[in-house]
Amino acid sequence: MKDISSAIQLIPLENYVFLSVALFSIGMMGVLFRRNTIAILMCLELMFNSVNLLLTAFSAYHSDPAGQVFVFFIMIVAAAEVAVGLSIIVMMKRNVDSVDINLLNRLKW
Amino acid sequence: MVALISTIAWLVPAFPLLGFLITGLAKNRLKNNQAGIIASTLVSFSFITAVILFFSLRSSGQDSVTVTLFNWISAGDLKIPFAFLIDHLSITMMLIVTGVGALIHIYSIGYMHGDERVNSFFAQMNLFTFSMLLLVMGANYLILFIGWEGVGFCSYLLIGFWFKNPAFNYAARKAFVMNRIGDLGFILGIILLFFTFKSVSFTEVFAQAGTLQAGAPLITLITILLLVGAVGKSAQIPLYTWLPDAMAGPTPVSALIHAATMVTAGIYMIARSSILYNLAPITLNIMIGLGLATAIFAAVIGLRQNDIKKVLAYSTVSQLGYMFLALGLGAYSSAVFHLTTHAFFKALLFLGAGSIIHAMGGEQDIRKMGGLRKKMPVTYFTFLAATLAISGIPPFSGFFSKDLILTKAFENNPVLYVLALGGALITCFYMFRLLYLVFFGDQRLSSAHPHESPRVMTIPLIILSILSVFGGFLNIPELFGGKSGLGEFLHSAIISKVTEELAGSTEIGLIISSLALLGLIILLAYRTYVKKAIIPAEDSKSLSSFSKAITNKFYIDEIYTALFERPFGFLSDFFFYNVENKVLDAAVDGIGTATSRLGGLARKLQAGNMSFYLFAMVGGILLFIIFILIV
Amino acid sequence: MILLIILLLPIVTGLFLLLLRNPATVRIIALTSAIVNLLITLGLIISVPSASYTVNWSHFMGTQFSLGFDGISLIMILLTNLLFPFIILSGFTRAHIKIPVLNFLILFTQSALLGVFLAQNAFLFYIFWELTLIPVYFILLLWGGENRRAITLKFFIYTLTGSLFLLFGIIYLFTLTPGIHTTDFSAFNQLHIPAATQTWLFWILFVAFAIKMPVFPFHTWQPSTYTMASKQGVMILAGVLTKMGIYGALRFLFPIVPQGVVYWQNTVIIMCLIGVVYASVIAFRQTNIKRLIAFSSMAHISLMAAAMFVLNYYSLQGLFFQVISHGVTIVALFYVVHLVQERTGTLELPQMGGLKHAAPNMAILLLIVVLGSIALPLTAGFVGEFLIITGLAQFSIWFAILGGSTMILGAIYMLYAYQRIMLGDINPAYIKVKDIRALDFFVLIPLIALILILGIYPQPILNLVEESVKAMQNLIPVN
Amino acid sequence: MSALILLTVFGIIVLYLGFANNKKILAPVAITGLLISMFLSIKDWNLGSKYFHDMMIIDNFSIAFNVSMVIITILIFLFGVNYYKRMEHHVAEQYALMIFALTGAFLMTSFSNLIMLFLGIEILSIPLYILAGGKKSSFRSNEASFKYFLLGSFATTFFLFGIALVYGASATFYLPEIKTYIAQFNGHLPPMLMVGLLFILIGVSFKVAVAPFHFWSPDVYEGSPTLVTAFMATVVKTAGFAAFYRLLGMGLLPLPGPLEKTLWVMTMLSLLVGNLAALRQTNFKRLLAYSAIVHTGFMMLAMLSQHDSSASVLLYYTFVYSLATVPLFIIFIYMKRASSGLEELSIFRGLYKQKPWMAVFMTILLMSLAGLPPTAGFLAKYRVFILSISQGYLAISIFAIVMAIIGVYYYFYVLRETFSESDNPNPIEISRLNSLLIVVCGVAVLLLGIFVWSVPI
Repeated sequence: MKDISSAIQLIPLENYVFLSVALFSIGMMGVLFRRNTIAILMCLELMFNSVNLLLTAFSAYHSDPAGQVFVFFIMIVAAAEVAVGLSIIVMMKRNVDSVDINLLNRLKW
Repeated sequence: MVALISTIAWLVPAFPLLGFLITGLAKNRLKNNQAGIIASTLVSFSFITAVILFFSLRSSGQDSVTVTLFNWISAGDLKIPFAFLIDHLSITMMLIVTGVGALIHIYSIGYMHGDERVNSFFAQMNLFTFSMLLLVMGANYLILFIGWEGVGFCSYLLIGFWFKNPAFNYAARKAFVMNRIGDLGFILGIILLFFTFKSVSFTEVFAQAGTLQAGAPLITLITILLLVGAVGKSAQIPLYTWLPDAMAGPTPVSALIHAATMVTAGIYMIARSSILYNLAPITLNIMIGLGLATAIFAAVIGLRQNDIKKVLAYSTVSQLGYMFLALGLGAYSSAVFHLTTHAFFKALLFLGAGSIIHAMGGEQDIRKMGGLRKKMPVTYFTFLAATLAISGIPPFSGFFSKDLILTKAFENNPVLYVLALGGALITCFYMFRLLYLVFFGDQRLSSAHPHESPRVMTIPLIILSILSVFGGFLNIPELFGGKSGLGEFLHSAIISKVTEELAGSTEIGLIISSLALLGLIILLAYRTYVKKAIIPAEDSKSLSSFSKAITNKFYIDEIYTALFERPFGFLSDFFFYNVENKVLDAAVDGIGTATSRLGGLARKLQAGNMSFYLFAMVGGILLFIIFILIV
Repeated sequence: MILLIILLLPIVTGLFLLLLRNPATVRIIALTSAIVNLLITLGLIISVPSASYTVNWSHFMGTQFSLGFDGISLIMILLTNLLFPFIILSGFTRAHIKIPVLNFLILFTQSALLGVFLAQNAFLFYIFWELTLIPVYFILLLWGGENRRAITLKFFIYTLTGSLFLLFGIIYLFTLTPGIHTTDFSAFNQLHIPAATQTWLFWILFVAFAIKMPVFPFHTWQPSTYTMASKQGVMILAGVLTKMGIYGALRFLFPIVPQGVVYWQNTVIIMCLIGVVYASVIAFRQTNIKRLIAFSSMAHISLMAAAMFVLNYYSLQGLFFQVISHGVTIVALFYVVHLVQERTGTLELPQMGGLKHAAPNMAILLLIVVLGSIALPLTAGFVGEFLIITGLAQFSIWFAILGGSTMILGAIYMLYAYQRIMLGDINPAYIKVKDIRALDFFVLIPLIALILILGIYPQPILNLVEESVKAMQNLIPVN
Repeated sequence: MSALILLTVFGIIVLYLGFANNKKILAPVAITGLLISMFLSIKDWNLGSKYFHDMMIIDNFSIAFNVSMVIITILIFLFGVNYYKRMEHHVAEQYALMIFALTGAFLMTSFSNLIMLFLGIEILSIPLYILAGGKKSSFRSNEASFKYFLLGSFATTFFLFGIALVYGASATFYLPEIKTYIAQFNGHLPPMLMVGLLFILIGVSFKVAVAPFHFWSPDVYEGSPTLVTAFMATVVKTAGFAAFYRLLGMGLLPLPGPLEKTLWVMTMLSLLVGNLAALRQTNFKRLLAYSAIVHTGFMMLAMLSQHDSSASVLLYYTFVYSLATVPLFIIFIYMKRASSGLEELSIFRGLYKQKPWMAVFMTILLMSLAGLPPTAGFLAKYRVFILSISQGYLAISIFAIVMAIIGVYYYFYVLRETFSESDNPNPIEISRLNSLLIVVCGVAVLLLGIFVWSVPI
């Protein structure tokens, strides 16, 4: 455990932060600009994972396991969420035969 | 005796009030002449009571008796009892009001006979008498004001008595509103009096008046405000135009209200306040100017009027002007004297005119009359007596009263005398013009069948003519060996200004010259309207611009309409359509509409588009990040 | 305890009425309740010098359910209980649907109004203040005339706007009270608020009252609301609801923000007097008789408001007298106007005329009420207006002239309206119009008698408020 | 704690009862479970027990909120008895999911660790995503569900990112520790911590639908089945605010200046945007959604005016608000049925004519939402204003008052429709149970407004 921690600490913390921010931003951009809901879901997953990465890095730097425990929770929840999301998409596909996000605009004003 | 006075004083106004209640409440039950008889009887009772009061007061040896009925308003310093003041002035007025009033009531039984609303008529007449009595009997300015407004209201009712006619209703409203303009001044004057003296009771105010400096701005302001009230009520320039229009009412109304009593209320009030006015020379001068101007102006208009009642109306305005002149000269008791004689002869003239109109079947245009002398002898002779009286021919009553005023004018300033005399001459001319046109020559309206009026109408005429002839003897000046009876009698209530007496010779000279002029004028009128039998032109005929102006009453009504009535209407419309609707309400609604519009926009923000929501969210987050990092 | 009875009697009766079906029974019970309440009030005035009822409401917020009265409240309570029997009685004519609901709402209003006048606690006051709006809103909405939906909503929102600012003011004052915060008036009255705060707090508090009265620029809800309101609705509105504004201002402004009052005194008086002239002038050209009377009422109320801010002995005496007199007169006036409307089917003056031929008695009654409204001496209106103008004159003669102009202008438009309705040639459309009936006599004769009796013998009312007026007048330093 | 466990158990029981194919027993069982867990909750009053290494602290605050949410849920379930009558399948899942969501809500009221908060939020949200899409064949329901899901997850990622950043700075998830950590900076926080806190706040704000993160709520409210909407508008909002308050009260107060300002801006935006958009709204469910945003603004006002009684006010406000909202949805659903599925405001026409008493209670409920006395809604607003004014936020209070005035407009617009004549009067039938429910809520709103002023927590 210690070794892993120290190995992780070899790389400066900023790099982890920058990386996860970059990942997070890429995911965000994906969510913002993609029209296919499946792709959006994947981008969301990317955002979750960037958070996981960040938490793990911090956890290592602080030598505190809580962060990594949290990562597990996040993974579980994210999985559940994706499951629900996918099923909603399936339902949508059944209803309108499309997974284009811009079709979802009947509820407005 | 004082106890007697205190006991019965309230009966004087109570009788007509009772009459009002009976005839008013039972108006659907009373038949034929019942209402008229009840009303006349009660006013006569009132008169009898007033006579008893008169003698009681003389024998009591007191100048005045205050009778308090109950406390009307009592708030802080403002204590206003419902009280009557019985003194020489008020008793004089009471006698005139009830006496002349009773005669006119009796006359009305005949005149109004057959009118479907005769019961209402008598109810209103009684209410008027009641108010007028309150006015003259009130022991303080506020009780006076009750009567003051009350008579105005009754006048409104009676002018618009024949309410089918919109013009009559308009005249009635005009009278009331113009009176109200005066009343506002009056009430403000009363309020100022109250703040100055902490009382509005006559006795207390006059007792303290001496403490004020003569000519102080405050007292001038107060007297001017009171004057505004009097100007409205007594139809002086500039508030006189309602009076000629008020002739829309039945003729007895014109006789009682618009000649004998109500319009003289202003004179009474100022005479009552003589002590205050003596302290305000500026106001007195204003009154001289107003009175003289009104006297002449109205007389000039009277020259070319062809409606018998209009002529008399302008004549009333003119005579009231004389009274104002007398007031302005500080000769208050002379004004009251003229008021008294005027009450007699002007009531007589109106009643005579009523008799004529009655006989002519409602025709009021003197151009269509003529030759009535033989058909209506009683009316003719009584009318003649009144005409002589108003023209100031000795020894008729008008001579004494008018001469007194003229003399006072001369004492003040000969120019005033000349002007006043000029007015008197014009009066003489139009009165004789009227007389000649109506009674002389041939009958010009073939359709009418004039006849003498019934006795119930002629007897009051005769009584009034006796009063008109001999009324002057109430106050024979020392010059003719009299004792100025009325003047002396009123002396306890009115403090006239002391002026330098004219020498007896000057006075006689003046009288003779004026009489000569009067004679000339009568001759001139005779030549014009009897000898040459000139009938005034039809309305449509073209006239010289000046006589056209006179015929149209100098366009004063039109000017008032253009100056006040129309702009008021415009203002009303402007306020309502432009200010109220387009600014104030629009502002309120505008806030609502604007919010609602914004609401519409805010709704559109919720576009339903997922991408937009996501962008908005990210945008919001970014903005907040920037915000917290900068701040 | 007696106060609690006065307060609750109407609403309890009202709730009971909802269980009934027979209109006649409902009306009679409602009327009886109103009369009983009036009698209790009169008994209270005659016999009880002071009474109060207090229970702790919430320790936590320092709020008590406390009722009480002084001369000012008594006048208002008297007015309310005096007018409501007539308001209920006047509903005996036409067969409305849902009579129980209507009478319930009317009695509800009565209770709420009494609550406003009895409350000794600002929070309680505010509750009742808002509570009056609710039943009135429904009376207007359910029984109103043309275009009622939009107008009632505007009325409601407009008046509520003011109220919410008042709420802000109350809470602000609450936070200023020392120790455990409280909303009792007695605590508010002892606050010493800095002058600078008072100058803005004045408006926060005043706006609600200004709208309710209404005072000049805040009046635009009023004419249209009056015009479309039903008979009883407009009687409540014009007769009593407007007086709430006056009462509120007296309760809040003078004792709590005296320096604010002094600071704004002239401004407000001028606003009010502008209102007097403005409303009077507008009234002249109105063709709808109810709108005309609405403006006339505004003129009168503005004069009363001016009197309130002049705040001297005479103006206050006049104000309270006028509260009663205006209430009685305006209720009678609207009653007659509605009689006319029921007979002719119109409110437009140009379509009327000549009604007097067919209905002479109605004409006479209308005339007397009109006289009361234009303050002819020996009617109640005169005593009030005279005292008010006296008070104004003590402050400034110019204000007295402006205020007094209502004497002239009032005569102009009221007599014009009277003439348009009643006088003129026989109108063929209205030949068969019925004159007044027994019910109308029952409503109008007592009201008219009141107008005259108060005009001839005003002393009881003047004495009733004497003490309060003296206390009130000392609240503000003489400038 | 036992309450929470019991709730979970009952959720599973209800889920399994679905196999029994007996709809009638579902609601009674679910309600029994709720009642029992409520009593168990109340039993813990004043105990202040801590669980899972202090990650959960069940104190009076959480108990009060839990009880309030359970009561509202019971109301909704009672509503559901009639609402689900027409539904053939998967009724058990509906109840079960709501119970699960309630478990999440319980977590949200009692966390003291950010992990617990996250879990609570997610346990609350995921069932809701499903519930929102409950009408499987309805495209609108589908859309609502997806919008809620996508925006919700998106917000969650930010929330998590925020937690990660805070963790990076402070090395802990425990709120009290974070509090002490922040305190040492004396108001001048390093940017990473600041951004982290901001993200956390935004994540929670999203859940309670504070502007500008409110965009999901009108659409989701409209599209979801009405019963779910009622649940979201009441229980979810209550839970969200409980969490928000706990987050602030236990950890973040006093907030660093910029963050506090941010929250104020969000408060004012909520009041403004919600009100304006509601003004011209014609769909009743959307109207209530916007109105909910406005109420969020008021609750934020109460929360940000930091005072000892803030929590009590917040509880009172949320409870009273929920108590008025649920029956409104009930009336709405009957009106909707009577007008063949329309959701416009005009469907309320004729209610007064046909069901005068329902109209009366509708009046009381709307008045309560509008904040007029003598309803509890007034008292709630009154207390909010007392807080904000006594804390010296005068300008914002005035602003809020102006907003309250605008609010009255649209509530009374609805009211006006209720008392108008209908063009097309279909018979309105309200089941006895639901009528009773409406009456009870209406009376409660009145009595609370008159007699109950606060709950000591």
